[in-house]
Amino acid sequence: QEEPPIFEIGRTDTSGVDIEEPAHLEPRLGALERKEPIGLPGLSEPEAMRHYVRLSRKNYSIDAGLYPLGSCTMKHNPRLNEKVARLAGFADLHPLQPQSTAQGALALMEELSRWLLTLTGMSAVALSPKAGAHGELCGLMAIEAALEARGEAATRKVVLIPQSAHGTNPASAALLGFQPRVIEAGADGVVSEEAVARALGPDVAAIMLTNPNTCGLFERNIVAIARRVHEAGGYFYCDGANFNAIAGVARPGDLGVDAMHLNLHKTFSTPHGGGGPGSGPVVFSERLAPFAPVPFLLREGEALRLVEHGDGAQSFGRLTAFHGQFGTFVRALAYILSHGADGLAQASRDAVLSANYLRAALRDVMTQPFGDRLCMHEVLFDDSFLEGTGVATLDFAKAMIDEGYHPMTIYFPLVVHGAMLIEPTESESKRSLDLFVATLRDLIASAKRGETRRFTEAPRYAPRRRLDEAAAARKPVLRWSAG
Amino acid sequence: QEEPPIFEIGRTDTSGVDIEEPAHLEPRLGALERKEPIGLPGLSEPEAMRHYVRLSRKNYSIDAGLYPLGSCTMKHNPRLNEKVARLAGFADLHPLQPQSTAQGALALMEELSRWLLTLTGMSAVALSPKAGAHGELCGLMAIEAALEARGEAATRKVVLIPQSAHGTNPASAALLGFQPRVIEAGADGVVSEEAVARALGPDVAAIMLTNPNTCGLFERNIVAIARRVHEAGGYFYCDGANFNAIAGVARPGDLGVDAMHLNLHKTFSTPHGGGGPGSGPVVFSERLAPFAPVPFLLREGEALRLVEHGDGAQSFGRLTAFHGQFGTFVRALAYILSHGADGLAQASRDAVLSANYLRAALRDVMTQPFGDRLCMHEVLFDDSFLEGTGVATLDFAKAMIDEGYHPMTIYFPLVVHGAMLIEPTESESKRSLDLFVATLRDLIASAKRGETRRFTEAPRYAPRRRLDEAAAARKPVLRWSAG
Amino acid sequence: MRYLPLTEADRTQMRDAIGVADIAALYADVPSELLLDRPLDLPRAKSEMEVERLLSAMAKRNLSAASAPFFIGAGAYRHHIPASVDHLIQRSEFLTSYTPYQPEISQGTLQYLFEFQTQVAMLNGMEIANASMYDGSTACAEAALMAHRITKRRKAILSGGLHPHYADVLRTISHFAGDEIVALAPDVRAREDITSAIDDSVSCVVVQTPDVFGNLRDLTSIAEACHRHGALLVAVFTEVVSLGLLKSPGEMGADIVVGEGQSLGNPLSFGGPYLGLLATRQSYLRQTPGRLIGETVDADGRRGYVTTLSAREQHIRRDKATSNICTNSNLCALAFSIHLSLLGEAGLRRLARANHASAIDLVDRLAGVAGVETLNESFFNEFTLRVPGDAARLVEAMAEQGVLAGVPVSRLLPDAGLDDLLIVASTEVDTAEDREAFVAAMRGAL
Amino acid sequence: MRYLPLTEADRTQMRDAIGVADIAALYADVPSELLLDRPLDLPRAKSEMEVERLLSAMAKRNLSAASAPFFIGAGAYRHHIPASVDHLIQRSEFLTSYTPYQPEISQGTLQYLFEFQTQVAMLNGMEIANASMYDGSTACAEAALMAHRITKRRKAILSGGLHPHYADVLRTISHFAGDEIVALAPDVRAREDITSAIDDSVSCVVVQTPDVFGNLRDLTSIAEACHRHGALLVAVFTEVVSLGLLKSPGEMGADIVVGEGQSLGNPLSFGGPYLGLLATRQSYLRQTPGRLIGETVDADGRRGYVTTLSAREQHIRRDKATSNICTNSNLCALAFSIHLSLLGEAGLRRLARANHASAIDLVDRLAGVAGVETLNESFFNEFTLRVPGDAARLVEAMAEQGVLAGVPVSRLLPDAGLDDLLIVASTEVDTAEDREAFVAAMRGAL
Repeated sequence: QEEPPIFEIGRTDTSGVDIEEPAHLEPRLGALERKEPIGLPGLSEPEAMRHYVRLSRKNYSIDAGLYPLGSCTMKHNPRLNEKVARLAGFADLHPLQPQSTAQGALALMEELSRWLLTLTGMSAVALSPKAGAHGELCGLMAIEAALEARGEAATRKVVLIPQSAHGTNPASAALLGFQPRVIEAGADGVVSEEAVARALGPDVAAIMLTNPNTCGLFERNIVAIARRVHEAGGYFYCDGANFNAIAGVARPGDLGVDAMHLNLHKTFSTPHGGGGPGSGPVVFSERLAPFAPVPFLLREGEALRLVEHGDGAQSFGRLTAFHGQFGTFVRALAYILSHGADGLAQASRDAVLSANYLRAALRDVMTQPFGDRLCMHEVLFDDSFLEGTGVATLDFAKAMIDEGYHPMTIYFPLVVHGAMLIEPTESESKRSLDLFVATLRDLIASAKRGETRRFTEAPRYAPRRRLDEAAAARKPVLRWSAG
Repeated sequence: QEEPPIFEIGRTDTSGVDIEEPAHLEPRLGALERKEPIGLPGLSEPEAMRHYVRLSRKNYSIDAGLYPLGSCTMKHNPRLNEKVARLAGFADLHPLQPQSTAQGALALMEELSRWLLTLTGMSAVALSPKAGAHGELCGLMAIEAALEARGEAATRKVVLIPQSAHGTNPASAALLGFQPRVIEAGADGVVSEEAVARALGPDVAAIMLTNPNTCGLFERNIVAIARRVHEAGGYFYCDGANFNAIAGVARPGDLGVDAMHLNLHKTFSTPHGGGGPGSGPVVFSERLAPFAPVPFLLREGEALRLVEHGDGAQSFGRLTAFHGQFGTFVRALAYILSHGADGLAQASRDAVLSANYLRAALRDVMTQPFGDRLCMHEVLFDDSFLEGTGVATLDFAKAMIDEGYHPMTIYFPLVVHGAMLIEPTESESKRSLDLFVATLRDLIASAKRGETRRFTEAPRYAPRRRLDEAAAARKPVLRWSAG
Repeated sequence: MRYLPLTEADRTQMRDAIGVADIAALYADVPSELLLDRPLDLPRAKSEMEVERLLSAMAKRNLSAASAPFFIGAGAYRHHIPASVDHLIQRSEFLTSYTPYQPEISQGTLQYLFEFQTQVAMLNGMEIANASMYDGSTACAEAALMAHRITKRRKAILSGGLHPHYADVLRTISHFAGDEIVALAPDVRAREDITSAIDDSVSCVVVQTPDVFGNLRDLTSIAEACHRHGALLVAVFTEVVSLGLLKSPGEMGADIVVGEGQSLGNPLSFGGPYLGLLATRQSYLRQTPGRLIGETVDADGRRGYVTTLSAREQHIRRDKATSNICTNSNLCALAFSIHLSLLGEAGLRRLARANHASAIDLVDRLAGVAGVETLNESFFNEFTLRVPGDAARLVEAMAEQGVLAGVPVSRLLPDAGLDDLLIVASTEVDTAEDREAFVAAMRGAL
Repeated sequence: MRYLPLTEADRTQMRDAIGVADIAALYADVPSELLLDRPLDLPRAKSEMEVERLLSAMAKRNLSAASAPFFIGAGAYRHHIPASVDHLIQRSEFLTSYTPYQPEISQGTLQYLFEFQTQVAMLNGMEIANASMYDGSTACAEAALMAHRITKRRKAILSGGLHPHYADVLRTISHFAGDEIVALAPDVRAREDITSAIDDSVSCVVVQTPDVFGNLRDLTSIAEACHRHGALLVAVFTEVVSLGLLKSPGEMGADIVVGEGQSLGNPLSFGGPYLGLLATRQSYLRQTPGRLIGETVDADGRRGYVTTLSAREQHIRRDKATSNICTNSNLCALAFSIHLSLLGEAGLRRLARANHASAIDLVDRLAGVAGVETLNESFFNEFTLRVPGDAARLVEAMAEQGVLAGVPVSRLLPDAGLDDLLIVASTEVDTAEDREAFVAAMRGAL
């Protein structure tokens, strides 16, 4: 059954909320009372329930199936997290109420900070960034503030970024007036010390690396690279999107990282919610710690205090209203305490094990751009194995939908032709991985047999077949209108 | 994707629950410790989540669509009810904790009782029955206890029951050693005073009537029938399954009812949960009130007391452990308070209006067994309109599944050939009713056009096609086993 | 009103389509003197916020287990319920569906019930189980009626360790159905001689283990005695978690096992809704009350599930039905089944051991309280104390100190002269501090 | 560990299939000196019960709005959220899905975002809206950057009524991006002359209404002044419910409207997650930051929705992107959209009137408190009091009496010399008793 938009179901005089209205009201609105109708449709509660339940059933979800999106870490989202985030003492707490009445919340933030710092081996943390990309801004701002303190902000305007980086990296750098300078990875898929050395210079503010990188490989030259960058007067920003491979196993601080964001909604499963909210706390090395944004926590004896203003210190300022995604902190801490340090390490190991298991189970029928070598928590294939079949990477992905799977990440990283990046995470059982392998092998065999239409016409069993994205962009219709 | 049973997914050494186990344990179990394996499969939490989410997606529900099951009253289930039932002060309360520590719960039961008694115009209520059928037992037991008090229990062993009654009515009567005696309804679909008079005698303990009856009609001779039954020394049990038509509009007490159960999970929407739990409080007339079961509530000044033992009074005894479906009482009261007396009456009126609207919209293409006359909150059709099409009532129902609808109640009441009993309830919008009508009209036209396979092969778009029920009954497989 | 989608304009249009002038015309069949011509003496509609406020205020007037050291059992037990259980049972598709009358679009419900039946049968060491009853007490009554049908006798013997509520329920139904009950005296120390009461007129013997006083009972010899006389053994439990650590009733020879399933997946909720479990032998299939789910195939040959053997049930067989039950406890059964699936065998055993350890710890701590005696030789997570003076008063006094201490036997058996007995339960939810608080409060109150 | 499905047996089999002897071999690329060879100084795994206990204990150390008369606003507001909203956003299919990169199996998310965009545009009287930002403050910063791109100027003027946090966020980003900010002095009574500050170098003027002090501001003349100078008017709100009662920013000539959407559907949650709203003119489409959802058709011609114009976005355009935002606030936007769908126009207007009435009632009650002055001539549900002495100390004193009284201006502007000002909000959630408790507590604390 089709589910029309609310504007075709609701009416402006219907409401699913009963509100006792004030008997008489003499407005004190100056001359600013609204006179015109808004046009907002209302639904009675049963109508709303049905509308949204029906919409939900048109979505794929990790609860209903494997979600092998490389670089996105779609893992199990425990319901305990949702439950504790809704405790009245957390959910019904105002960010500006007296800090003396919110010491439990501050203690929670302190405990989360302790975990994040210990897991990463870093010195300070900014909890306020609202998502990974916001964390990148935060980290780069701290770097720029440090350069200002050194008097080099005006001269160091270049940020080194590998071609394989997430789009947010160059976008964040550019937003702050940095010029991204691309560094190439070697034939082995990782950045070499030499490539970095060649790109370094007195104009370089920082390097932005993802490690493990977006090809699923550990940047094994990382320590040397960090040393080179530091020697050249730059800072090392690490994109933490892939922390899921090494949490509890190795510490970014030991790698020489100066700033790194952590995606609480990925690594710590808070969850993703169809596109957010996320949460991107940033950890800092000792060198950058003084420049961390407000607010930050101070312990004063028994009491915790959230410092909300610069107080003349070196903090680079405020990134957002209030203190960050507190509801997400509660969820992340529940997740972290549930695992413990041992469980987090085990989760990382299982994630890496599962990715390599898929690699081993598929390496005879799919192709790997950097040869058959160990991967971290995600495995990267390219489209060579589809050559001559008439099936493109996109078609292959869409055919997976008909088999009941969300496709892997495709066409990313950009450095690999027809990239297919698979991240199973530690949440899948072996049974689930085996079924996934069997499905992919069946599809590949089908492609090789020339059953092209199974791919080019896919998906056929989804709530929609392929959508005309070109038409959508050509003549954008961004809101409903009558008729 | 198919979802295998847990026994094919789980393993006995896997668990989705972490429990800190006692370090050392010297059991004090006598010689009764279990030595043999049980064989129970365990699922990690992500596996369990996926299993049950996937199973759920194979179900129809009121949240996802119209559920026009006559005599079952599938209406909107407000989530407020679920929320308040989970308040720690209700959900985490033990039935045997000191009553002084549960006065809020007793107050809730008192408030619910007040509403049920006022809405029905009766004198006393037993909250403990666990479902409608359990309420029937409760009512009949009170009747038998009253007869015992009169010394007539041995001689009055007959219960009059119309042919159109729910199966629970004769089953309940028989369970208590009563002989059901069938009374026929007239050509107009309702029971006449004369038919009752003919069946009455000194052997009659009671009459069990549903009003509105299962043909969707109001038993308009009810007052005279009640008078006759009372004059003959019998009692009037009213099956409250259809109270949804008259709640707030008319009171069973005014009709002469002596006992009636109320389905909190139907009329008061608590909800049905795929087959329970229900809740079937029974209201009593003054004549039966003294015989009501324990426990019952007494107010002693400021305090409420739940009387749990007969205390030498006339109570017929205990029906169940503890005090009934308390969690359901919370939900029902939330529903009732939300509606208020005005809202409940409006709901009844809307339910009746909607059923009649369907009747009016379909009467030219479907056939009504008792002529085109007003119905109450459900409308009854028969299968005459399908005559000659080769489509049976069952086929027609199954074809509705392919159109995205749960079928109506079919082949009930038994008195009507190929009965189709439709109850839209007050929860459907006019838009929803119109879509439903359009679908039925389309199906009827299709049947008349001779598109028989659309019906006989239906459903084709459901999680399963028709299931072999005969085979299931012939060689029952009631549990999973390996291999 | 937020739950009613029809607007006044809709109603007018609909009346026009029907051809009636006003809503009263739709009630033409109702004698006009019966139609309420004035508002009832009841409040009008309230907003969600207001209803929540009212009910929250009522909830706050109760001392909940969440806010006090808690040791009450005697038929209902506090356990930790995984958050995922409550989340899953609130899925719209589970919560707001009806009894699975249309199997093609009810496979979710049918499959979990099939899994539930299997779990219940496994746990009890029995061949089959039904798809749930209302609760343990009514399942127990159904078991006796079932035994009567099977043996064609009408006399049940009730152990003195049977939960008094269960005995009361059996007494009520037997009275009205004209069946005979022989109830043995309350048996605090599990010393009754039940076998000598069995003869060829007996339909069934109903024995609970752990019994209401917490004693564990070996059913083997009772089963043998029953079978010698053509009677059935009905085994009863109120704490299903105990089955993780105890020999199953089936192993001990029970013919029908019934019990309360609340402990898994279902909150205390002041007494309900709970779920009754009923398991038995395959050969008694057709005398089994309640709903049964069976495996079959669909028209395409795919495995599927249906409600089966409904010829036993009231909606087909009417006055010849094996019971009158219709709506049962599906959603509670789902909660039970999810919780048990999450536990698995390993988890259930750990949970049972944790419970047993809690109770042992409390018993050992109480050994130091003068004048208080633990009566049990064996127990699982519950035991009976003899206290100086009136146990009910003691419980009230301890409640005033914020400890919910247990169930005085007099609450269940007011006339048995056992006013100095207190039934105490301790589960995995208690902490050592809670148990210490219990001991301290008891010392303070004595 | 309950969240990890792999058993030791699985792990062994998988290692065998990969061809590695142990897990360390899988980390061969990591320099061995970097691998942790000892456990971190952190606790080990805990049961769900234990985690819940720990977090509940932390929660109980906070004085929640649920347990006290509550009057705090200043950018985040307490409103009643219908139970169905929270139920629906917890549907697995909403909660546990990713950004809708595969539209065929993401129509649920895409359609609700399309509906959300429409609702936001309607509310603000604007042509289009995006699919949400992180929160109001970051949306405000994005709006300024957007204005800079459109006008190709780099100077923003900030009204003295703008929420100080919002101004701070703008100051931070502008500093690093090299843009200019002219921030007017705190404007407690909405008397600033903003138009005279506008000249042809100005990219945008950022004005909030209701402003942080609760004053309502007519934007019409500011918009005219902006447009005369080729600048844009960025209108800001922190209380979206006010739009049910107030003239829309679009009607008053705003070019970009940004605001905080938390008030609808989202709990206070100590500051986040919230959601930023951003609406603007169709002509600025390609300079709009963030995700946009568009309507289109599928291969069968059926209406459907896709993420569109992503050529603006970072994952395609990288360093040329209109913003770096990727993950936004979808689930919060869903909560917002469901709540607003439930309200509908009629409900939103009633809700707004109820809020306004609450605030009026409190203002009127406070008129009787000696020494306290309400500064506002107009307000919606929030206003500013001048109190004798230090407002922060007053708030602490009232908190000790169990009343959460508002936000001292010094909390937001510590150096502005406005220590005697208190921002107070009153919404539909307050009862008359709550407001009376406020007055009593204030009298007691003064």
